[in-house]
Amino acid sequence: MNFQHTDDRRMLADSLGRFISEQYGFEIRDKIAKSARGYSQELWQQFAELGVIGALFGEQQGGFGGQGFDIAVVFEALGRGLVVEPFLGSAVLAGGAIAAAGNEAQQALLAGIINGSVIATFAHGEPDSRYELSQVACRAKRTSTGWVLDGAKAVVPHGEQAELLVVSARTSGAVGDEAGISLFIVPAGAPGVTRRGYPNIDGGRAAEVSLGGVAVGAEALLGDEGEALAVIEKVVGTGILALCAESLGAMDAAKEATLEYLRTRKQFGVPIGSFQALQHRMADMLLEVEQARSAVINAAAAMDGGRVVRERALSAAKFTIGRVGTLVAEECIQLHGGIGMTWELPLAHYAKRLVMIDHQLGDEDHHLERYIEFGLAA
Amino acid sequence: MNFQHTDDRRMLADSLGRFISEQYGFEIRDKIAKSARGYSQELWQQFAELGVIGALFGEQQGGFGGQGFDIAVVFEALGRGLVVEPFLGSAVLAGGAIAAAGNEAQQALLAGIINGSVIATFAHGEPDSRYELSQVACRAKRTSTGWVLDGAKAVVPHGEQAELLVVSARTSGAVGDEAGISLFIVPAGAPGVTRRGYPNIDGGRAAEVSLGGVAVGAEALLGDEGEALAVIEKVVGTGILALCAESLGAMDAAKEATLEYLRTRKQFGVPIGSFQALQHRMADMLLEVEQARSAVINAAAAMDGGRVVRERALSAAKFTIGRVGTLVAEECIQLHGGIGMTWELPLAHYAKRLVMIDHQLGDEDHHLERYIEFGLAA
Amino acid sequence: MDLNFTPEEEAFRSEVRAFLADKLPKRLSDKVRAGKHLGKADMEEWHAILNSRGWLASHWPGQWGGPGWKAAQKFIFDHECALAHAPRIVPFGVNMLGPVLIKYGNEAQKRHWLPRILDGSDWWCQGYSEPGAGSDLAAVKTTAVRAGDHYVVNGQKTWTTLGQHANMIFCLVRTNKEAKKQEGISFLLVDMNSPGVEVRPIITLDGEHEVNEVFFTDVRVPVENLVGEENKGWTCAKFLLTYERTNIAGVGFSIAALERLKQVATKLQRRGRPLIEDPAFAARIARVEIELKNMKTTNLRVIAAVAGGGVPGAESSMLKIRGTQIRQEISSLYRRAMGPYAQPFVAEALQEGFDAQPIGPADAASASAQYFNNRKLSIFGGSNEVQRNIISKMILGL
Amino acid sequence: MDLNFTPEEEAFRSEVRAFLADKLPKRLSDKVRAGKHLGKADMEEWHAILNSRGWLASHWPGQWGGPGWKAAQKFIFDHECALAHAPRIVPFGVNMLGPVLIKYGNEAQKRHWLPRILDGSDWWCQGYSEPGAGSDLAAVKTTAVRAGDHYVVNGQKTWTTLGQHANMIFCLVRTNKEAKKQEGISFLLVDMNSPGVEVRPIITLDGEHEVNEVFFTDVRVPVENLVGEENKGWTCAKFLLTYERTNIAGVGFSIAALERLKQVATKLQRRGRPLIEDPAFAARIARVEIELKNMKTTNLRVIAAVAGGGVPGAESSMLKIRGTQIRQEISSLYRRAMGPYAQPFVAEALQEGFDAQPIGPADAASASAQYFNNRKLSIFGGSNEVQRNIISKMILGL
Repeated sequence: MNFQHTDDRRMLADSLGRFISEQYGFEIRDKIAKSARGYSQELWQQFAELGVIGALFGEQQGGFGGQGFDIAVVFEALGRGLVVEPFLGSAVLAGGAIAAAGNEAQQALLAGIINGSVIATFAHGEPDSRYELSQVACRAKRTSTGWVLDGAKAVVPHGEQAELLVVSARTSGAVGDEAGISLFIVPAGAPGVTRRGYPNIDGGRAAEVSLGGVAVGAEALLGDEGEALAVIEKVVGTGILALCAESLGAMDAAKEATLEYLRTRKQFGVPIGSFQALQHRMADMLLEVEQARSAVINAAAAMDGGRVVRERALSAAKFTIGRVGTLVAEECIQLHGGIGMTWELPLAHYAKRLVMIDHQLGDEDHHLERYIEFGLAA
Repeated sequence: MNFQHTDDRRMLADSLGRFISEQYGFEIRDKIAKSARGYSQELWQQFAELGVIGALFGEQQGGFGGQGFDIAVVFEALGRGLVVEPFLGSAVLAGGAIAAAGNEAQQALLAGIINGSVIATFAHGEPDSRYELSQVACRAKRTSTGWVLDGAKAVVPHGEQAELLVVSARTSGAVGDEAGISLFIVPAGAPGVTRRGYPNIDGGRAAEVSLGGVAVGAEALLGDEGEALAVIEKVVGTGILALCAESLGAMDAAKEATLEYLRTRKQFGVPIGSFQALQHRMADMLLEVEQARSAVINAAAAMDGGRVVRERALSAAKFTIGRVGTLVAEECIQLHGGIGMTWELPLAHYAKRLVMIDHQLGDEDHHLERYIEFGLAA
Repeated sequence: MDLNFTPEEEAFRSEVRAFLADKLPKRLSDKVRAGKHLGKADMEEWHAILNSRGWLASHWPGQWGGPGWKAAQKFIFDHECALAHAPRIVPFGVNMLGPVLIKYGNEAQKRHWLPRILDGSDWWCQGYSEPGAGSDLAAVKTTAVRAGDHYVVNGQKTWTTLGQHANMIFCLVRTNKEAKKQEGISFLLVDMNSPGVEVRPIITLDGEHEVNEVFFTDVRVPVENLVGEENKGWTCAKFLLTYERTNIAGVGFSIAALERLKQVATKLQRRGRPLIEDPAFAARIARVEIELKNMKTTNLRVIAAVAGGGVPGAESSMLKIRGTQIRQEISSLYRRAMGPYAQPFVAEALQEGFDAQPIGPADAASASAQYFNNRKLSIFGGSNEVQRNIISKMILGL
Repeated sequence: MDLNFTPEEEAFRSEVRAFLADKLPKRLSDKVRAGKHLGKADMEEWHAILNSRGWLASHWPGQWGGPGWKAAQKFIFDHECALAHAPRIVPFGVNMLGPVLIKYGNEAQKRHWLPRILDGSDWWCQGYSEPGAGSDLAAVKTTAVRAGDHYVVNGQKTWTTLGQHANMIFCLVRTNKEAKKQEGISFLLVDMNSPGVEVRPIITLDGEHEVNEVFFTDVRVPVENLVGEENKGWTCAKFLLTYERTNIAGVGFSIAALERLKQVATKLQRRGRPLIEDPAFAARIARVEIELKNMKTTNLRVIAAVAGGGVPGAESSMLKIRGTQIRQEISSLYRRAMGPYAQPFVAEALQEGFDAQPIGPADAASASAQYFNNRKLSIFGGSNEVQRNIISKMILGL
């Protein structure tokens, strides 16, 4: 039993943390987050050079990490810095899918993703799918030369900027069936792909992607035809872990900012942190954050386990993070009072990110139900 | 719009409150509550003479009340005094069923119930029915001279002491069917009736009643054959209102005792009520109790409405009372500290009663679901 | 005990409904319903409509142009307006300054300012909060020094809602630095076009410009703009803070918002069936609906107590706390209902005239922004923590 | 980062399991599992079994008869005992007084008292709390006045758990009334058979006799029964209160209780299907199960920090708060699961030898009584409010 990270991971976390605090201060972040592009290509390159993207992939893929705790360490630091660059969409989800299911030619795409020169994204969610992985209505029909894709994909992270789309489409069966879903690698410039980008409320951008008779070659199929759900579940699972860790980093930052505020802000002549009612709420918040930290550790540790163990730990973590993240966001704003509502205070942006994480890859209710479906077990 | 009770009801409430505070002090209550009989026949007679039982019945039945707010006023006072006498089982449930469905001969039984000389009870719940009104497995078979009843009835209030049982039994259909349930008036001494009494954790007694080939005459049928569910729902609805009002009275008493304790009990040299964290918890509790009071008013006012309006208001109230009653019980004990855990303090008995009310006629979860089944509506 | 309104009150309700059906422009109610932003002209338009009916200043006595309504009528009016998605009345002139002037103003002030509030000549904003004071309103640092027939005002106010539209501001200012905290404060009316007044926007976390900072540098204010006595301004301030809080629970807003939530949850799907039929989501809606029904009765009980000669006092703190919790919970569920579409935020979609295809469901555009914006409900107007202190002191005696 | 125990620790776990399978009498584990009451003889029997294996005093160094376990081993031992439904170790002698004597006692005291704790010659109880002191333990009013080679003790202690079985009590007494609160307190060992000691039962709300009041009237205590220095008893007291709280979360108890809850919810029916398949009830179970899994890891993190040289300190306050909340929630769900059968309470059904047909489900007999009894978890041992104060001060620095 050992709750220390390995030296390599600690060094990575330290250098990433240092880079963020030096190069990714709030004003820079704010500018990037609301920019037309939604991320900084320059900083993205620097993150790549630091090895941060590589840490999300295994050695086989040309990375030097890729395990649960690598994901956790990186995303916790990204959460602390409110980083909006496309780590989740390009590296964890799209890159993860290619790494998990790609043939040799497809795996070759990872080099560009890892060195930051290529932005990919994962176009899986659809306007009516909510958080259900098997609610795929987008269709791919086989043609003599390959496939033709038709359908709509929703809230695709950095979908406007990505050059490569990993798209899920149904090659057989009906919406909601577990079988019959396939993945395709689609160049963003392919005829019939239209993208409508927009800002997210918590910074960065996403896009609605529409596929109208998009013809791709036979080599676009990623993994086995009709068998993609297992890959999607695995990749989304890694994404869930990443979001949980990111949330934890953001919670820590929000909590510390609030503590500092309680210590220094005076009202009625005394620091407001001397009011017992607020003290007890902070104590409860601390406790919740520590429980959330444990949930992230449990999930990271379960990534190598069997499906049921892994998915149950992931749903437990995402449920916990969803609940606690929203609580921390709301309490930190409330404890700050009016100033906590203002754009100029970093806290407000932490709060927005914390709440929005509950809307990515499944919210509290979704994951509580999923946890139960995988079977209650002490 | 008027939130004052009528003068008659206020006078009744005042005299009942005075009687309880003078004649039903904690030591007397404690003795009665744990006595072998589970209630005091003497005090029951006095309650009857005060008109408290009569207030639960309409003029047609020989009473002088029977409306929603009559029930509420009486039970709120009973809750304040933690009264264990058989108001619910004998008057509201059994008496209510006879009043609602009885023919002339059967209505004549009400005189004894109202004047306190006869104890009746309502034997409806069964070992596996939980809170579902239609889960009746007990059977009644028609014979040449009447009916034969077989089955088991669970947690029948004062079931051991009652002389008359109003028993639900299935005359057709399967367990869970809405149709096919009938009511019968069964003398407790009828051959085949066996009763096993026991104390309740919150004072008073109940019994398991078993019916083994109990033969009754044709005149025992109460209301129309197979059509009893509507009567049961109506009567149980009145019981729910009674329990909600009782809980409200008990909450008020528990809250006041806790406030008094916070004002007088010193720790670290100051009254513990000066600690802000406790103040804020008391403020929240007060707010919850006032919301519960409104829920009871809403339910009492809806008793004369249509079925959906009435049942929805009743489920809303029972849900609220279940949630808030448990909260008040737990918070009041916690704010008292160790002393709140002791038998000698009345508060502990209020807490037990408050929690146990959630186990009578449907708990929080049951009524939230029932509320939804009757249709969400603002 | 009778929860029904009287026949007279029900007749009044019908009158209000008829008025709203007739006079509330659909353009405005559509914007309110969809959570779009109202411009200055929108608000002025609605004020003018109400004023032409004599219903703008519902808290004022008839002599000054109020309709002379009782508490129950005010409740019904506010309620029906909310259900009809009418714009809110901008409260600073009508509901705040007006009553203060009527109670503490001199005859000249009443004659001059009150009609101008009604006819929209002046747009008032509130100069109470200061940076660093927060809930401690009496910690006023802005000074007003008497110089001949003027005061010279220096200092800063903050959280000034809609101050960007205002031409007048009522302020708490310190006129005696020697006096104890709450003494030495005066209540002063300041023309925002005076030299030395500067308004700077505060952008809130949802990107909105709703509140402002107002800076005063040697601003000269005629002494006739002092309301009440010098150094007795705290009396006006307290009166304003406790005046007419019977609508503080916002029950009507919550009912309208809950209706909108249920409509959306009926349209949106989860696992192939309407979200409203999902047990977990239905339970969340049912919980807040029950709480709201209880709140409505709690609110009416307070109104009835006021009508019966009681004083709302600390009870309004209960209404404030639970009322804002309910409103926040409904907007939280609304955001939750949107699923992944809670994240996109196209600010222009909340402006009038936006006619591009919405991102996701049409109702998603304002969901998260409103949720975040509504965090203010438990902070402004006396934070819920301050309200708990009040309850503890006033009702519980702790 | 590795959440697995080492192979050595896993081997130790196997050893503990084998021991429990072999030596824990089924009669005892059946009683514990069913929530029945344990008598004095039951507890003594289990102590003797553990002692014969050298595992009774897991916190003591080897020199005094402890097994010399590390924190992880203690956790594993406590955990496995809970899962096996072993009786709890009565903590007053073994876990509380023992370590104090080892640290602050003189040689003679250690040689005399420690072996008697292990072999059961003495049954100790705790004389800390006093009426009117509550969480303010330093408000000691019981006095000990030196008279020759004795102290004369007068005063009263309360909440003395299992004091009815005890022959010895360790007490905080005031030996200097002039000194400030925490100075002037001494730590004294008192023979309960001395003249002037009287034990009166306190009956708790579940009808149980578990705690007592202890009265001292001119009780003569030999001076050699003073532990540590006169007037320095607060040092011992603090040590005792913070010592070894790594099991304070009671994760093992919660896991065992949750298992029992799930078994019952599988057997009981709602609307014709197992209660555990009811969405609302399943969600309640899932919530507490997830919280418990998180808690287990939080607990292990604290243990690992201690093993790495860290100090648990205020972290144990977090374990206490959330650990007791989880235990209370599980017993609340257990009560809830019983439906109408939560109300009947046949006290005799919790006694050994009761063989009448149970009322309702066999598992219902103790449900409500345990729920009410467990309210104590958040009160005794430093209330959860006091723990929040500690967190606020020690960890948050507020």
